[in-house]
Amino acid sequence: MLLPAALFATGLMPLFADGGQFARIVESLERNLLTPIPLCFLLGIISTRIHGGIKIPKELYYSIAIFLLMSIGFIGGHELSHEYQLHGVSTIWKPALVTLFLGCLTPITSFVVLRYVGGMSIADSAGIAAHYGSTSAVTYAVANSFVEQTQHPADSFLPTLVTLLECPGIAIALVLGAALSAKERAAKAADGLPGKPVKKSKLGEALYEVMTGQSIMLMAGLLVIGFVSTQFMDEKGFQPFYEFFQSKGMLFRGLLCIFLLEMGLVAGERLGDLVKVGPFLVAFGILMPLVHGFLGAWMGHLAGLNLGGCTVLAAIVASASYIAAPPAVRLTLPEANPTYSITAALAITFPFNIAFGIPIYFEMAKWVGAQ
Amino acid sequence: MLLPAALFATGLMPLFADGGQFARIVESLERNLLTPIPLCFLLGIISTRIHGGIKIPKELYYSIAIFLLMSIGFIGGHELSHEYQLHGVSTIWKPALVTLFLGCLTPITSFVVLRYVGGMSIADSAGIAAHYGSTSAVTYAVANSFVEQTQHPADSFLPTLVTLLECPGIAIALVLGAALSAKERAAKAADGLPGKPVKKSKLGEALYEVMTGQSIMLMAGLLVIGFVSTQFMDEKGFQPFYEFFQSKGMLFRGLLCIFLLEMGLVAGERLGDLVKVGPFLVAFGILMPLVHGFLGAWMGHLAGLNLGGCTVLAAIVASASYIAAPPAVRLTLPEANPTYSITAALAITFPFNIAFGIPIYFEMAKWVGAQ
Amino acid sequence: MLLPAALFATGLMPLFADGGQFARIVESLERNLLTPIPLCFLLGIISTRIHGGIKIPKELYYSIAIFLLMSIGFIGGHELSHEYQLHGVSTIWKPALVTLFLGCLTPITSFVVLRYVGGMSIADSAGIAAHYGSTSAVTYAVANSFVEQTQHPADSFLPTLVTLLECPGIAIALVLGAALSAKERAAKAADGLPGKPVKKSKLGEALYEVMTGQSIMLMAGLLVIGFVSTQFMDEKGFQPFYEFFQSKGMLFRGLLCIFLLEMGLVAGERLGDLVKVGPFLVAFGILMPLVHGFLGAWMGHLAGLNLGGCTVLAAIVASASYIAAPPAVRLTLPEANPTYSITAALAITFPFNIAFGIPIYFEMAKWVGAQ
Amino acid sequence: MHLYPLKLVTVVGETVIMEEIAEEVIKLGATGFTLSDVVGHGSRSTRNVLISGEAKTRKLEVVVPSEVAVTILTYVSHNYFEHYACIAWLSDVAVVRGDQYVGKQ
Amino acid sequence: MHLYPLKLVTVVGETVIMEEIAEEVIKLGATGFTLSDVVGHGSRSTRNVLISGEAKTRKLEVVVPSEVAVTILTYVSHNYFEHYACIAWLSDVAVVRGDQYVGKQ
Amino acid sequence: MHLYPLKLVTVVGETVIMEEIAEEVIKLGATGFTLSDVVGHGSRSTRNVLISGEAKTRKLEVVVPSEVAVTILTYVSHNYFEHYACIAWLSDVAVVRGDQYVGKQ
Ligand SMILES: Nc1ncnc2c1ncn2[C@@H]1O[C@H](COP(=O)(O)O)[C@@H](O)[C@H]1O
Ligand SMILES: Nc1ncnc2c1ncn2[C@@H]1O[C@H](COP(=O)(O)O)[C@@H](O)[C@H]1O
Ligand SMILES: Nc1ncnc2c1ncn2[C@@H]1O[C@H](COP(=O)(O)O)[C@@H](O)[C@H]1O
Ligand code: NA
Ligand code: NA
Ligand code: NA
Repeated sequence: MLLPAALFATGLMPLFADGGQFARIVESLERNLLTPIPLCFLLGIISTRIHGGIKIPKELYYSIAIFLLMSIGFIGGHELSHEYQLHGVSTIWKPALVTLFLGCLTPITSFVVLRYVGGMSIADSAGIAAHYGSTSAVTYAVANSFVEQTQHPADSFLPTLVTLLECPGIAIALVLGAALSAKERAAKAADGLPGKPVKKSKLGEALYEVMTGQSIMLMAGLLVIGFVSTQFMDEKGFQPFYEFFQSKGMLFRGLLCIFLLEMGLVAGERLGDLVKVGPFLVAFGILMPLVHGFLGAWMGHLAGLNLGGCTVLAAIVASASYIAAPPAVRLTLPEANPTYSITAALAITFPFNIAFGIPIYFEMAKWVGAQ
Repeated sequence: MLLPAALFATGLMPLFADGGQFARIVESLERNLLTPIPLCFLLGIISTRIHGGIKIPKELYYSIAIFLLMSIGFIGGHELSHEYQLHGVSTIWKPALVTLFLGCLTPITSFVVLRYVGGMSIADSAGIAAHYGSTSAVTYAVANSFVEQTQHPADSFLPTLVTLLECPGIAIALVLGAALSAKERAAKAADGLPGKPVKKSKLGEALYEVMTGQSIMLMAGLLVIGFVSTQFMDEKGFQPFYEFFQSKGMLFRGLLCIFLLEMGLVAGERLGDLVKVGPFLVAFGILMPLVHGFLGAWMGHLAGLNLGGCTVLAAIVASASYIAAPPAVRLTLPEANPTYSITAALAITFPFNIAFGIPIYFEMAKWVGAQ
Repeated sequence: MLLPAALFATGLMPLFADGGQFARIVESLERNLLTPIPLCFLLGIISTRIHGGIKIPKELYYSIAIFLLMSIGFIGGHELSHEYQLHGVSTIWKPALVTLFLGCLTPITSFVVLRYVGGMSIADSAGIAAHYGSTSAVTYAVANSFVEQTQHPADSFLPTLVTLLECPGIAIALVLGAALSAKERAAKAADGLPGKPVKKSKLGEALYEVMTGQSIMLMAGLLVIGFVSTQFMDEKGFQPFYEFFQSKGMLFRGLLCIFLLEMGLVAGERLGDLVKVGPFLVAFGILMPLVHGFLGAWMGHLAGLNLGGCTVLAAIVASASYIAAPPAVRLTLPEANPTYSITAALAITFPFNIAFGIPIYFEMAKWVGAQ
Repeated sequence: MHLYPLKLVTVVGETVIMEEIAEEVIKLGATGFTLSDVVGHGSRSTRNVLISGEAKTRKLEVVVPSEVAVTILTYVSHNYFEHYACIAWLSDVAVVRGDQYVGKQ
Repeated sequence: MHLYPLKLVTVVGETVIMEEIAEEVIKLGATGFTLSDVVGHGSRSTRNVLISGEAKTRKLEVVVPSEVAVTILTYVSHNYFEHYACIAWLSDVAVVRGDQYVGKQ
Repeated sequence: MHLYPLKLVTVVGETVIMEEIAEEVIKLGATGFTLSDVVGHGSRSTRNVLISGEAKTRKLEVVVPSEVAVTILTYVSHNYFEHYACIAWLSDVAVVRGDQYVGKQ
């Protein structure tokens, strides 16, 4: 329990360095919380807890997910195209590198904390680390809405960064888990205890599946499509596509409400598992994002991102995947108990980020000097 | 057959009191009928009757239902917030009380007519009464579109009234049915005839399920969300949510077309059951709404609603539920034959209201003096 | 292999008659290809080929199909109503006759080429001919987007023509197939070989099902609804419906992207079957549309269509059905191998039309003199 | 518990034929049936190519007396096995109040 | 292969009662169950009229020891056969590591 | 009616493993299979936590000769029983033109 406290200090300390900070956070929180998106999430949680009747057909949920991913990609490609025409790659390469670096760092910090502070098994540590090393597109969408509402829109190429952040974390955590499990197993076998060999092929397969998974294919694919069609189409022809996918538009915002309602329903069901996962994982699910978020805000600022950009980068670095990571972990590290990772990612970190994290990262970004 | 005639008289008489009334109704009818929403309903009926190939995936139907309920709630909350800022509760409490009163009255009138005029069994009477005591959100939506098209938009807090009207009627009818069945059973048992005891627990469960059902949770939940976010968000941030849910907007109207197409498909299938349910229930399905509608228009006017508001209140009081009521009735009154209630609510009353009822209630509202 | 060559010549020759033609086609291609709709189709193909994770729930695909058909019908009815008010039927009857004529001709040309040039069985020839005699609503939608982007919008009554073109081709091919199969069977039976009799009832049933199928019911039904409500509603009331269904609008264009993504996924799976169907069918799937497209452009011009109209008529005549035709063929000509017809229609002709065909028909239409 | 020995006939095949089979099954003497959407793979699955919002393959389950079971299987195998993707099998079941399902005939 | 002889209980009925039955089945001693959405037709199918996004009919499958199977069927037939559309049957199965499914009781 | 006695193997388990099992089943000698989406509850159902548009649990049915059935069950129980939520059972069926499903091997 020493490290968590240290982590907590690292994460929150800067925020209280000056006096009015806390009041500003509270105000940000209010401005964030009392909007339809987090309120729909809350409604979902309430409905589940009181055994209410709200049910979102899984096809609707899935269809909205597809739309959101396509939209993030398309608008990202469109903005990137403008950025590229104005500045070439000069503004983009540093943030991209920083994002990749954070994508490699966060699964390792997560693993180390889980294994050596929390004393969890190799498989469980690696499994959870895979979730925290990747990112949640919905957290991105909510963070993006937030900064737009505060009149500090993020740099145009943030969707590109989301795409970059999706894979490396999962890959690193899975490889780490597989390698350490194998070592442990070898050690056990030397002690005379039998142990099943890891199927190498499955690891490769799972990594391939992560890299060509729905999220990446849709975001990266539509990014290219948005980029190309911005270059080649005249504005009038482009307009209806832009309106459809537009992340400030009614479809994106409205569908995000319905999506968060469903996420609330699912998270509400998971809340009962909080007892099962124990206090360490609850603390981890709140403090780890604060640390990662701080790193994101700070390094984003170093790489030249604006205030909105730093906030959003912090949010996505702090967020944990609950779409791409679970099946990959389930296939490669079957001994890992999915209840731990899903509960942490979905019932702790996700709601924390939506409700409190994002405004906190916003203040962190201001504090490190982003504008 | 005496009472139906009396009911008929009560319901329609006022309308023919003066001469030009009938012509005005016909004109209203035309203006209502030749618009996409009722025409899509008609297309659905035709498709089913000629065994045409139109099939709406149930997930689409269900998703649209979710959207419509959320939209009614959200826009309702938004309007309520304005109303509240202007007038406090002064304009609202009377209509709310009247709505609750009508919610308690209509299941009883329905039950009495069904049991003592129609001679139906206790279970069947109570089952049907539960449907007619509750309300149909889609009828609300269509009525609302109608009054907006006639340039007489309803008072802003009508969605609140829909929410209030959803539950009490079902609860009263079910309790009535369960109590009377128990009494009858006790009487029979005294006569030496065996009878199964009602499971009390089931009644409680069913009532809880009605009160926390999808319709209520979504409408009431989004009402609160719409109210709160109107208060706390600036207009620009609120705009995309407003556009998405906006009941005059393209999404609401367009999706309502698709929804009514599916309702037409279902109602068309049920038309074949008209023979099974017999002439009494057909008459009931048309006359009862006229009576309830008249009460709605009249008492709405007394409570201070405007012309659009009276029309819409009449329509929702006259409408019968076919979403919340059926499962509740099926669980608590299993002896009730669902063919009766569903056919009456869906194949008689719903189409009647959509096609003829709403314009008639509009004229009724005018006739009682609403403006 | 002689006839295909001849067909090829017939179809393409005109285009190279003058020098700059080829360059213009390339430019048209570029303008067509680098837009979101064909790019999404490409993304779908790529995802399938690399075993990527994109999956569109079939309910979403189906829901979009319903929307597109309703939209084509509704906007068609709306435009037709304006056209009718201005010109009566004077501008429409010739294009309608031409369309019907082409609907009767194309299954026969297809059958003859397949049977006598390709040497395919009667059942297979008739089955494929049924697909090429009918039309693809999505090809219509893409062609329509294309001509609107080139600032040459098609005549307003084109959706009416799509509706007219849907059925006759399937009917003629199925009847042809059934009749010739019966004759062949009779001949074989005379030779002492047994053969099962065709069930006449099934043919009638299948034809009825085609004529009352989803596509026709929705397009024709909404055409009537669009027509009627344009006549009877005031503009303000009509507006939200118009915006919802509007084929230049964001919903239509955006959903078309998602639809084509799914079509790409399906076509990508079918690409593997190209080897199975052999080079003749591949050639047929490209050359037959060119011939039919040329006929469409030319006869459309004779009937008085404008440049956009000729292009779109060419595209729909050239297109092959893959929604209405397959089940009808499967039921009436079970000996026909569906792999042939579906692969040709979906993996050859559809992508060819989307990527290359439409711009080529545009140039053909210019070449025959349409403006 | 009155359990009545009957047969469960299961047919899995292309969607396009399953509704027809379900209707016929009633004519052949079944009192009801249960249909479900499945995803299938078999020797002729390339034939199974409908593109639409519907499942491409469907499963039909019918509880019937032994004679009706044979009639159904004969009907299915005569009419659909040659040209359509489908499989059919039979198993023994003990049905609650099973006499209800002996039906007309 | 350790195969353990157990019973497979299948209940097909109106959606409105199936969740209740599934819960009860666990109380009666089953260790788990499998539910699926189906489309059904039967003698009382006119009773089956819910309109909603859910399937109107559902199938429940439970693997249990013979005694539990009888208890389940008795429960179902006592409570639901009279007023609800449903059918229930029993068949013999051999279950992998089947001793796991004998459960509490 | 030529009815051929074969085995019906049923496996119900987490979606994440079912496609893999279906593919393997073909390698082990089945000529086809039928998959369906179900909702399940079992002793390890907390493991079953994927959130996505897909059903969380799937059912696989395969008609095979007795030896292949045993091979399949052995494969499934060896590879998946320890860490994944799943159940597998076997039953007797009589298959129309069942010799078709004896397949390669
Ligand atoms: N051996 C099998 N076991 C289970 N289902 C099968 C088997 N073979 C075929 N099927 C099912 O029957 C359908 C038609 O099979 P086929 O006629 O072999 O193409 C397939 O789509 C599967 O759903
Ligand atoms: N003979 C049967 N075989 C298979 N399923 C049946 C049969 N009869 C009824 N069912 C199923 O059981 C449900 C209720 O049947 P019933 O109670 O007869 O209306 C139906 O919806 C069917 O899904
Ligand atoms: N006794 C049972 N009867 C029927 N299905 C079961 C049973 N136990 C488990 N299942 C199914 O097998 C899946 C995995 O079960 P388990 O491994 O016990 O968690 C569950 O999700 C159910 O669908
Ligand atoms: Na992360
Ligand atoms: Na009512
Ligand atoms: Na054609």
